[in-house]
Amino acid sequence: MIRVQRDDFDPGAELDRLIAGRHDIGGVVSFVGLVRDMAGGARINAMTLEHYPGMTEKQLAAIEAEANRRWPLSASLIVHRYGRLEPGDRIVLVITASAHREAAFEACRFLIDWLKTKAPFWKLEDTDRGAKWVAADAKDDAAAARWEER
Amino acid sequence: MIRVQRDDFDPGAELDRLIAGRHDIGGVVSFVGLVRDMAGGARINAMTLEHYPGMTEKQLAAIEAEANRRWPLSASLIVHRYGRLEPGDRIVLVITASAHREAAFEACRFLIDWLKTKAPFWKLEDTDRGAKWVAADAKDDAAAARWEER
Amino acid sequence: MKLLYFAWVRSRIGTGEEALHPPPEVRDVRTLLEWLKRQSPGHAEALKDMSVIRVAVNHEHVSLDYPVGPDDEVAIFPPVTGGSGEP
Amino acid sequence: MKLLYFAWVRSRIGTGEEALHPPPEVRDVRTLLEWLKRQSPGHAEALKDMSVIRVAVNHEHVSLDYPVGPDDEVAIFPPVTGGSGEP
Repeated sequence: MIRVQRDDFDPGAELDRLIAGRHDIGGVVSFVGLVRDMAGGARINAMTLEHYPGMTEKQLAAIEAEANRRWPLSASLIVHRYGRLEPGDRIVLVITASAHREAAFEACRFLIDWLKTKAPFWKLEDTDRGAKWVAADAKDDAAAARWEER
Repeated sequence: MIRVQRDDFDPGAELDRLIAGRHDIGGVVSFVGLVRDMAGGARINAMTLEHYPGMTEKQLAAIEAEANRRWPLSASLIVHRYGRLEPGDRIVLVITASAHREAAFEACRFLIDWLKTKAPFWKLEDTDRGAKWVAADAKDDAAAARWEER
Repeated sequence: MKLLYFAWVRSRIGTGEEALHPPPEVRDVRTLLEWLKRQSPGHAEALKDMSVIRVAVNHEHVSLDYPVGPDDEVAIFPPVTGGSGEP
Repeated sequence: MKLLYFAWVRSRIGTGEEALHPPPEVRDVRTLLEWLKRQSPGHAEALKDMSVIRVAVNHEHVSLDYPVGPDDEVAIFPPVTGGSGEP
């Protein structure tokens, strides 16, 4: 399942709902991404996430389907926020559940690596040095490239 | 922080408490281990986790300290249950928080791999073929061996 | 043709969305971008460094030689920076 | 010496804890285990396959040549199987 929303999410409630009544799941891995108060030496007051409605949902659904194709997942969830966020606020949630912990770990990391390089979101940081669009990080491209199938 | 307890835990509440008020955390990885209803082709009715009080706490604290030595973690938590558990019940929770998602993922996986091979817990499965002590899995030893420092 | 702009491409062009009617010689993403640059100083400024320009046609990431036509929705934006707040 | 047994070592020996006074020739884990095997048929049964026996002295995993004395807490158990329920 995927969701793109302005509102906050509750990681514990999402996890409970995702695996409710399931007795075939051995391990659940969750990733919560948060807004940090520092970036590149500048203090962050807030961050605004812009996205491309329509394309975002398609991309997240495609990435989730790809993870389910690659690993034997029992359940998965991606929730991504947009709009104005402050330090400490949650940005993104990825949950992967599987009979086996290895599949859950790998799939969760795959999803967050791809989200950072493929999902159409852009971050505008409001720092003590002014507002600035965040540039893509070569480290993220490298992390995503690890998952390219040859 | 580490805890060994008979009672259930609430992964969402634990996560909230662990990172409350922190603005320096970029990513939080959580692992929840659950009781499955099948093991080796047999149906599980329940599972009883025995442990070695005193040694368990020392081992968990040592493993957590080792993870904090290896990765730049902002916060970490291990909660492990003992006693009688049924399919779908939570067994173990590992949470690792860091400025960087890679450190959080690596440390979380390191901790659960080590818990399975070093922490003094033993599982007695009550299956439809009778009660049986679970044998150690060579796959778990291999997973833990990945983390040996050379 | 429906054009969408995001992030600093949007702010440099000055709008997030416009309907344009490129001439027939605009057949693919490359010729579209070259034509767009000539539409205003804002367009020229936004599209001057093609190494940081990404394009999606009808919600799919595409390369410069991808064909475009009058009924397409074409989005132009910088490399994406979603996911978590960690570096 | 305080002896603790866990999992099927405990159930085969028939108790989880006992205080024993091994003779002076018991100096390390290896000689302790050999001596314990002679204490009862249950001890012999529990300790017959040493490949699946693990020992901790005063809460630390140790090997067969680790020294033991009268004031030690020695725990004997099978390989651990904690962590999650997944295989």
